[in-house]
Amino acid sequence: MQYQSQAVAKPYFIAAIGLFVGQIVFGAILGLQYVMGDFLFPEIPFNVARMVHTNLLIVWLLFGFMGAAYYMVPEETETELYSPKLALILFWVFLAAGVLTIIGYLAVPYATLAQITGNDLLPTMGREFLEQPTITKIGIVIVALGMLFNISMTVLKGRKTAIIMVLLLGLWGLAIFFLFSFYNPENLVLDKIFWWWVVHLWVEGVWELILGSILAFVLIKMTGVDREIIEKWLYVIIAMALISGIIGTGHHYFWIGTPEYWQWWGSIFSAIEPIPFFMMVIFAFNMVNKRKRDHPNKAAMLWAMGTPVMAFLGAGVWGFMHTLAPVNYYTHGTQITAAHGHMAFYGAYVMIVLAIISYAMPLLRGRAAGNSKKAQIVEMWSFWLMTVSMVFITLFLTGAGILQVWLQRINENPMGFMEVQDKIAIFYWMREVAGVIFLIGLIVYVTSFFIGGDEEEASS
Amino acid sequence: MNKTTTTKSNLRPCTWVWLTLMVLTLAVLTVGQMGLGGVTIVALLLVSTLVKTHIVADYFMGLKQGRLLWRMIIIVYLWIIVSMIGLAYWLGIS
Amino acid sequence: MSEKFTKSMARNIFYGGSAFFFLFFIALTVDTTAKLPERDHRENITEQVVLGKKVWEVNNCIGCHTLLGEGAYFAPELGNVYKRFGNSKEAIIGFIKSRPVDGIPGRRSMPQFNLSDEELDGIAEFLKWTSEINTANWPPNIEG
Amino acid sequence: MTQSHTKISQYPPGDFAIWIFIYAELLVFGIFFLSYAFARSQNVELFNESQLNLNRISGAINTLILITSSYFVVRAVAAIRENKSLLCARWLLAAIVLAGAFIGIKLFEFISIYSEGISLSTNTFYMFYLSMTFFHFMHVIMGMVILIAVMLKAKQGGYSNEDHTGVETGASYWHMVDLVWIILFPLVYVMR
Repeated sequence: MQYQSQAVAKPYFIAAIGLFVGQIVFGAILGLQYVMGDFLFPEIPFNVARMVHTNLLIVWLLFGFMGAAYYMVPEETETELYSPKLALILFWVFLAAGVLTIIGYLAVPYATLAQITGNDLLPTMGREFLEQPTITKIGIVIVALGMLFNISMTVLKGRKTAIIMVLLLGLWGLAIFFLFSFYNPENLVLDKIFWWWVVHLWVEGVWELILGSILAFVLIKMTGVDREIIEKWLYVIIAMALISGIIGTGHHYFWIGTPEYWQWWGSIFSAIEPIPFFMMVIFAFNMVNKRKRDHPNKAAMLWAMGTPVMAFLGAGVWGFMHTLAPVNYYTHGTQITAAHGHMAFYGAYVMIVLAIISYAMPLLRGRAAGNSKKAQIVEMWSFWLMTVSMVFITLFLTGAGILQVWLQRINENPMGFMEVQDKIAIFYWMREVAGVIFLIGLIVYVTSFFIGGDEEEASS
Repeated sequence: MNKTTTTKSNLRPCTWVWLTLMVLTLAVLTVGQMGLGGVTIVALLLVSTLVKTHIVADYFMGLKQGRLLWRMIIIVYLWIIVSMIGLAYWLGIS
Repeated sequence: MSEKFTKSMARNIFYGGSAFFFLFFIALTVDTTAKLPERDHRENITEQVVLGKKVWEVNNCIGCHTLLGEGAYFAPELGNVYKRFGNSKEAIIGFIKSRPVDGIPGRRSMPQFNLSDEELDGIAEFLKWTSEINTANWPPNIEG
Repeated sequence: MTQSHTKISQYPPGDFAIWIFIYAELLVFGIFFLSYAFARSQNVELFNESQLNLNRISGAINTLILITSSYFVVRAVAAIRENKSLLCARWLLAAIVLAGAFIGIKLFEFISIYSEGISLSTNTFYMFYLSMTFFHFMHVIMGMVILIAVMLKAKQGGYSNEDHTGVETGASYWHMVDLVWIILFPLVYVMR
């Protein structure tokens, strides 16, 4: 750690990991509810558990992104953070808002929550991923603006590297596109169109800028390759990501009442969406081959290398599999989508946050470069447990999805939804087993933070 | 000195390319105005398109000099596009 | 001789290309919203439909069901449920009303939301309106 | 000199970053062309009938304009290789004027189509015709912006025979815009 103010990243990372654990616990509950429909009913119905699962994911990733920003900005701009105090205040505000919201989901029926938080004044609740009460949404905007003010001021007074400009652009985009969550027209079709301006333009737009800049930062630090080369490729990759991804939004405009030309526009542009991910894989491995030093933090290296590979598989391959309109006609809204969503989110965003945590945490804890060998080995075990079980979750959900599409949509005598769900229960059981292994992997991951031993020396 | 002569000798083929492109375009227009269609006409149009794009890539874009790879990407691309269009038109007939 | 593959050119392409394609996306979106009235039949959005959408939202129905294919995949698609239930609002209302409070042993069950008659009518009207949106022939069959 | 020679053979003319962009753009246009061709094979009559409604003459004139504009850009590159900055800027200006003419004619075409009440949603043929030509139209505008930037810099003597990568970069992009139109014109306006 070169700058004192980088220390504010630490609580953000710790909170991220804590909420991650919560997310996975609820994921396991959901998986069980798929096969034991009355599990925890009516105390925690499926919709509540799912809301907790997805909202925790978003919130902990945001904690991770913010922590990454607070860690990276001082080091890149070569100046202390504008206001470390503000960063800490915002941390507590965001954590309190997040925890209170989750408690609200679990403690009272959703309709009651809507009522007591004044949803009638500005109705924004009850839409997928944007279930947060309106006041929580306002809180998110305030926290985001506070953070943006803080890091923008820091960047203004310091060195402006490409990595930091891309990160800043990504974070600003994140805040700006979130504003569309306040637009909730009475017309469902319009609602859906602009709902995607948050969801798609986040995960297949501005979040990719954040992903790219964190990956570039970690690669510079770990491989010692020339900044010029890494930043050049960063620009090329994110250019490809936005060129394909922005109009690629069209792959969500096939069947929601939008004009039919989107079937062409959406298909054509999302067909090239895997390219930036493929370039990212080539890029990351090339940089590692050209490395000028062997960084002692092998675990962080593993996460950093795993990110592009899993992002390419999850977002690129699994996305492409069902993105073309004629295929999507049959797969839209089935377990295929769930399969893609799981691996894409894990590969692209979970892993990059874990990569920066793995790189930064030892330094934040005052260690020279990396954790002890023992701790790193445990962390690498958790990498493989989580990654491999995620691959299996994805495969089982894909199997469930293919069978579902066949029985419910393509078959000459289509079966009803619930009947099909019974037929594919075996896949859900296997998914649940893989999910439990993922949870074990996560426990191993958390354990790795408590393993001492001789820490690694910084390399020469 | 050397440089100037290369430039001059590069320019002359480009002028010819320009004239060829103009003539071929007028030919395409004539075909269109006569409302012609069918296998032979489509084949001729595709060949002329291939020729035109080929010389734009080689001379205007200057891909003829330099590494073969960059040129081949475009050439292979053009062949694929043109032949696939031909295939699609053929499918449309049968 | 200057460098032949420069960071500044890559940066220009990133900013220029992104802005270009974003503007294009906005142009398409403008065209889409202009064309929308023919497809969403917004003239049929009555007060009941508006209330129905609100009931849909504050009970987090999307947390289990899909609507036009978006949502959770735990319970049936509802974009065409009006048609699946034989073009009957009563069937929808009857189904929602009859959900057991304690669920069904061993099986998935929709919670009992204790909706008022007005709310029930709203949600049924909302689902009826939704089933009439021109969705390019999706879903492939009545099962959703 | 030797160094610049090896560099030239290493990469195509211009900054390599633009070539990544060019290849990506060609890919998008290529998928569009093939989508058009295969969509047509499903519905030959509709495509043939709608095609007759297009203004072939203005399409051909626009082709001639773009080709000539491209040739002017070739002359501009040749000029800067001989260290003639002002001549280079003048050729670029001529190319830009032609690009403006292209845009004018294309706008006229769009307006007459629009006044017939035709839009992206009219039928599959018009969906493709409007999508592809408008997409290309936007590229012409972007190419114009690039050429203007290059011209202004050339005017101020910002390039030389030793260092003119910027001119080549703009030229390469402009030739790509031309290349795409050379395929687009016969495909959409003529082939039946």
